[in-house]
Amino acid sequence: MKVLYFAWLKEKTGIGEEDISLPENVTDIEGLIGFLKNRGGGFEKAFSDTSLVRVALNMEHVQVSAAIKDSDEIAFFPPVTGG
Amino acid sequence: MKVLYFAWLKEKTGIGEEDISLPENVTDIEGLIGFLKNRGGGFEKAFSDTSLVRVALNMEHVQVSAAIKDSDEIAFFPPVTGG
Amino acid sequence: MIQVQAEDFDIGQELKKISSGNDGIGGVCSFIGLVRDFSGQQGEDKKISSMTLEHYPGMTEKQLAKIEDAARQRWELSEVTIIHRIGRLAPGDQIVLVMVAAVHRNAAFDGASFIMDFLKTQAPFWKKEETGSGVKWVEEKSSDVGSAQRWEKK
Amino acid sequence: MIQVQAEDFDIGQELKKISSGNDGIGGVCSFIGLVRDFSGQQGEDKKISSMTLEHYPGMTEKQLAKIEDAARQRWELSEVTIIHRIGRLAPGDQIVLVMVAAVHRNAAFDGASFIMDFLKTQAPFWKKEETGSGVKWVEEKSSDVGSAQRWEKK
Repeated sequence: MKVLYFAWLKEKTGIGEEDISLPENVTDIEGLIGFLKNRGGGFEKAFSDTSLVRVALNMEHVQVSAAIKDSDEIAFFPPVTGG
Repeated sequence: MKVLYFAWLKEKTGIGEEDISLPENVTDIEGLIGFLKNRGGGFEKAFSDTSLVRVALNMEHVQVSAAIKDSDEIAFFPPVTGG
Repeated sequence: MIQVQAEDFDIGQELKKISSGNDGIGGVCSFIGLVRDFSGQQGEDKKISSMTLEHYPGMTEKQLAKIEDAARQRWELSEVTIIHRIGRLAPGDQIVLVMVAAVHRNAAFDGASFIMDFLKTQAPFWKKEETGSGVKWVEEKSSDVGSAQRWEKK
Repeated sequence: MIQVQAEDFDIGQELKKISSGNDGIGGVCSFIGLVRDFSGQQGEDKKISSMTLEHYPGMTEKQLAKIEDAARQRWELSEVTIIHRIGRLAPGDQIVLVMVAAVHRNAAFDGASFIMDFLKTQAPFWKKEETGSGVKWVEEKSSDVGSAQRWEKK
């Protein structure tokens, strides 16, 4: 699956985009966040307060309870501030 | 007093502007309208249905009950349709 | 800035006038009214060949200034531009520009909408439409009266 | 027309694009958002030297198209133009243009205001401000969330 990071999540994780295989036992975005946090370092910092993090699944805004599969594109970012 | 006519009131009366002396016994705009109607012809036609006529006294919208004096500027016109 | 003129105007230039050197402005809302190519009067639907705008010089400027003042008392507005054309216009021509700059977006939107509503009901302009069946003064629209009344209820 | 671009835009040209040859349009409401010269973050009031806009390519266009569709379902709109800039901007620079043409004035005003509100809360753009005290990501404004919620109540 493709995972993207924007704004300060990109800065904290140090990457904008990565391809990962859906980890075992992970079925939703909340599970994916747990998996990413376990990497430690920048990832742990980026997801330390998930109330600040917003998620898109295949370019649609979703909640962290959304189910995911290996072919999905998932993006993490702060609340949007355009306009 | 200066009396002005706009849009179809100008067309019906045949004049855009005139200077008249405040007629005797006329104290408000309703009285002035009665005086003008008495001229007959285009004036009678212009004021035949006063529900279609709007009035300004010294460039402010007023009702026909507004009191007038000889130094005033009075304008008659249909409802405005700008913009 | 309030202007009644026969000449056309350019929205880009008007925007530049109010925004250049004024970097505290967050947003600018503009409305442009155009001459439509059909007459919507009394169920008619006739092609318009021209429209002529008459006004009451002096009273127009006075009423527009009052409307601008009322908008500024209601919202915090940085800049207000009102340009209204008079004379003979063709379908597609610009009639009116209302441009409102403000620190906050909704003040700009509401201010411009408020000014348009009262311009429509208070500023002494009259439109005459020329169609295939002759020349006719445009009648007051009840929807314009209703739109202006929205602001009184609040 | 939806466009995400680094280049600046010209409101006059965009107006011409949607209005020329389209004489049935009665009014056009436009909103332009500009880079303000001060940061309003958390009670700060610091001079901004630059602002950088990042976005999520693909999702941005998808979300803006959804917002335009929602507006068109709610009001009868003739034309909609949305242009949003990305990259590095300076105070006074134009960030966004929303332009809505409609037969009826209030549809144009409401449509443009609605699109701006949801652009602010749904379109994946992020602003980073550079001030004398460093570089900082702009935080979400509760007033923007509230402004978008207005439309749900109706």
